[in-house]
Amino acid sequence: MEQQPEQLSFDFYKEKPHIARQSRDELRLTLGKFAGPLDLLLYLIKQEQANIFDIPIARITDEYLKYIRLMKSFDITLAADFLVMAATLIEIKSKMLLPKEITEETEEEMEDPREALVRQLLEHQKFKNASQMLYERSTVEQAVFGRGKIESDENNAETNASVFDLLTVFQKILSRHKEEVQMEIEREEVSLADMIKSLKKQIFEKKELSLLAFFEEMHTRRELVTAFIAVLEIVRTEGVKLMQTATFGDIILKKI
Amino acid sequence: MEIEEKQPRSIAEIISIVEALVFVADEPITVKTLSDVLEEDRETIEAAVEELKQEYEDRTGGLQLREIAGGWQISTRTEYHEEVRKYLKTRPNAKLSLAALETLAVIAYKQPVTVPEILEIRGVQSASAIKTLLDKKLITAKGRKETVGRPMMYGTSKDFLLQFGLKDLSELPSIEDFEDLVQ
Amino acid sequence: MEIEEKQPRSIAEIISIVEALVFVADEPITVKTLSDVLEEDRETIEAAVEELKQEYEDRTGGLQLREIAGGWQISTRTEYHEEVRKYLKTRPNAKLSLAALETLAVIAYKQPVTVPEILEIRGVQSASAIKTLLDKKLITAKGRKETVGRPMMYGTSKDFLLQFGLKDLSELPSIEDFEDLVQ
Repeated sequence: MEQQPEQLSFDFYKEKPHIARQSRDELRLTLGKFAGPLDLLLYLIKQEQANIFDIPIARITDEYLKYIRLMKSFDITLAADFLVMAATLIEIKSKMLLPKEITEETEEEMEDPREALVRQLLEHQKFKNASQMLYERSTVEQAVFGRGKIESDENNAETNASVFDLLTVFQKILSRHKEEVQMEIEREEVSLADMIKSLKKQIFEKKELSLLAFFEEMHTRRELVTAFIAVLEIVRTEGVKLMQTATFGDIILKKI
Repeated sequence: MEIEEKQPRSIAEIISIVEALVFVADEPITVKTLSDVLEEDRETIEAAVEELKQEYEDRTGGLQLREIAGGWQISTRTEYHEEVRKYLKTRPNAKLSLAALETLAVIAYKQPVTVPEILEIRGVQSASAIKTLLDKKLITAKGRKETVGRPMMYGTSKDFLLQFGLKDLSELPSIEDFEDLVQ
Repeated sequence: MEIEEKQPRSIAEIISIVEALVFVADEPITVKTLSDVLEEDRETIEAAVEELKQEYEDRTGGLQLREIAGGWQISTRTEYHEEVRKYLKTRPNAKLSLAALETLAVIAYKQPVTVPEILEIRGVQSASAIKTLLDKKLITAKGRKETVGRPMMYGTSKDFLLQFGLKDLSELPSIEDFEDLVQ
């Protein structure tokens, strides 16, 4: 997928990709970062000094595939779109190779297999030029500054929200919520060994411990069960006594 | 109690008040707002703004009055950006990536436009570029297209006009103008 | 490589830069700061500031340059305080605090929703945010929930749709729209 980091700046003229031919069949990639397969195609057409309305499809397809192979050999992850374009080119190429049976009736309907691609390239080129215009405008605009804060400005942390902010904020709340649930699950996974350890520590520190208070520290049913087993275990193995002062009263764990 | 009769304002006074209001406004202030606050008709305000603009131009001081994003704003002149930047210690804003700029160009000219339509023109998936543009508030959602799947449509925002120094969308050069440049 | 020799600035240019800097500064800007940024000596800056001040006085526009708290500042003339105040008051305050925005998001996506349910989702008491949203008419009461205590349910209002540029609630971006972008 398209995962380009935001660049701090770029120069439209410098950013042009360049494949240098080192020897007869070795290409060298000096700089190549295309915004998409259409960019690469436009570049290749220019490189071949071909007419955009009469693209030498076989040659351009070969060059295109060469470039893709090159990118692969450089371990550049190729966006799926580059491969889709490769398939399109190969399809056009094979259509062009088909012997043409020109008859009076079909001639008019025969569409050049390159036509859709050419249309797309021209359209794309227009927007590329438009984006350069935007780039230039924003450069000028960045040299202009508004006034500083004045006393009447409220400078509390307020946001001017759009619908998408609403969604983003909502998702943040939901994920915050999920994290909380996550924490509970983590707490559930206290092992029996850990529980015994913590129980022992408490009894040895305080000499005696209210069973009710201990159980109240548990957050989930599973923890409670673990705690209960821990109590049984500690009474069995350690010198700890269970004492109850009144019927249904609190039970005290006491170190003997 | 005395009831004070309001004297009609002189044009010089109106210009001065317009200047004061443009100055205090956080955002470009519209002729309509000015007209509402001053209780003067649109034409009077428009004439006052134009004269004020001329005055700023004739002074060639450090400031300019300009029309942007549908309103009027006072800002520094581009000539002095170096010194202003030095004082504010700001670097030029992080610029948009090529992919984001291209996507923005498509959205600016084809709005309202859906993600599949952008893909069609760019020939490349534009999801992350769209996300960047949304984060930077350069584009906003513009409702859904009444077609299969009701995809979200996108258009440019007011911040887009501000950041690219446009009065309004009609100030964008026509996309056909870029055709001559092909080849 | 060519080394560009800096031309000494004309006094008019210095005055313009001083004006631009005073304008962008958040606080009254001192002669020292101006002198540091421009790399001109104190006397030159002082003369420039004085001339600029005189210029502002002669213009009798909506603004004045004044010395305050040891620095220089551009502000509106006191004569126009009435209009300025009137404008600042009428300014639509479309801004929401983050707490209000969060609460609004919950209400928009979960409506109709009760206060305990909002608390459950946000994990924070939202009473004052709900009050703000009601005051701004972004949400309205939508009857009571037939459950213990019959708590009031809230939903978004028509003003909400207007303010966020939505035709109806189905135009709210869905989680899926967003996921498409994040991928």
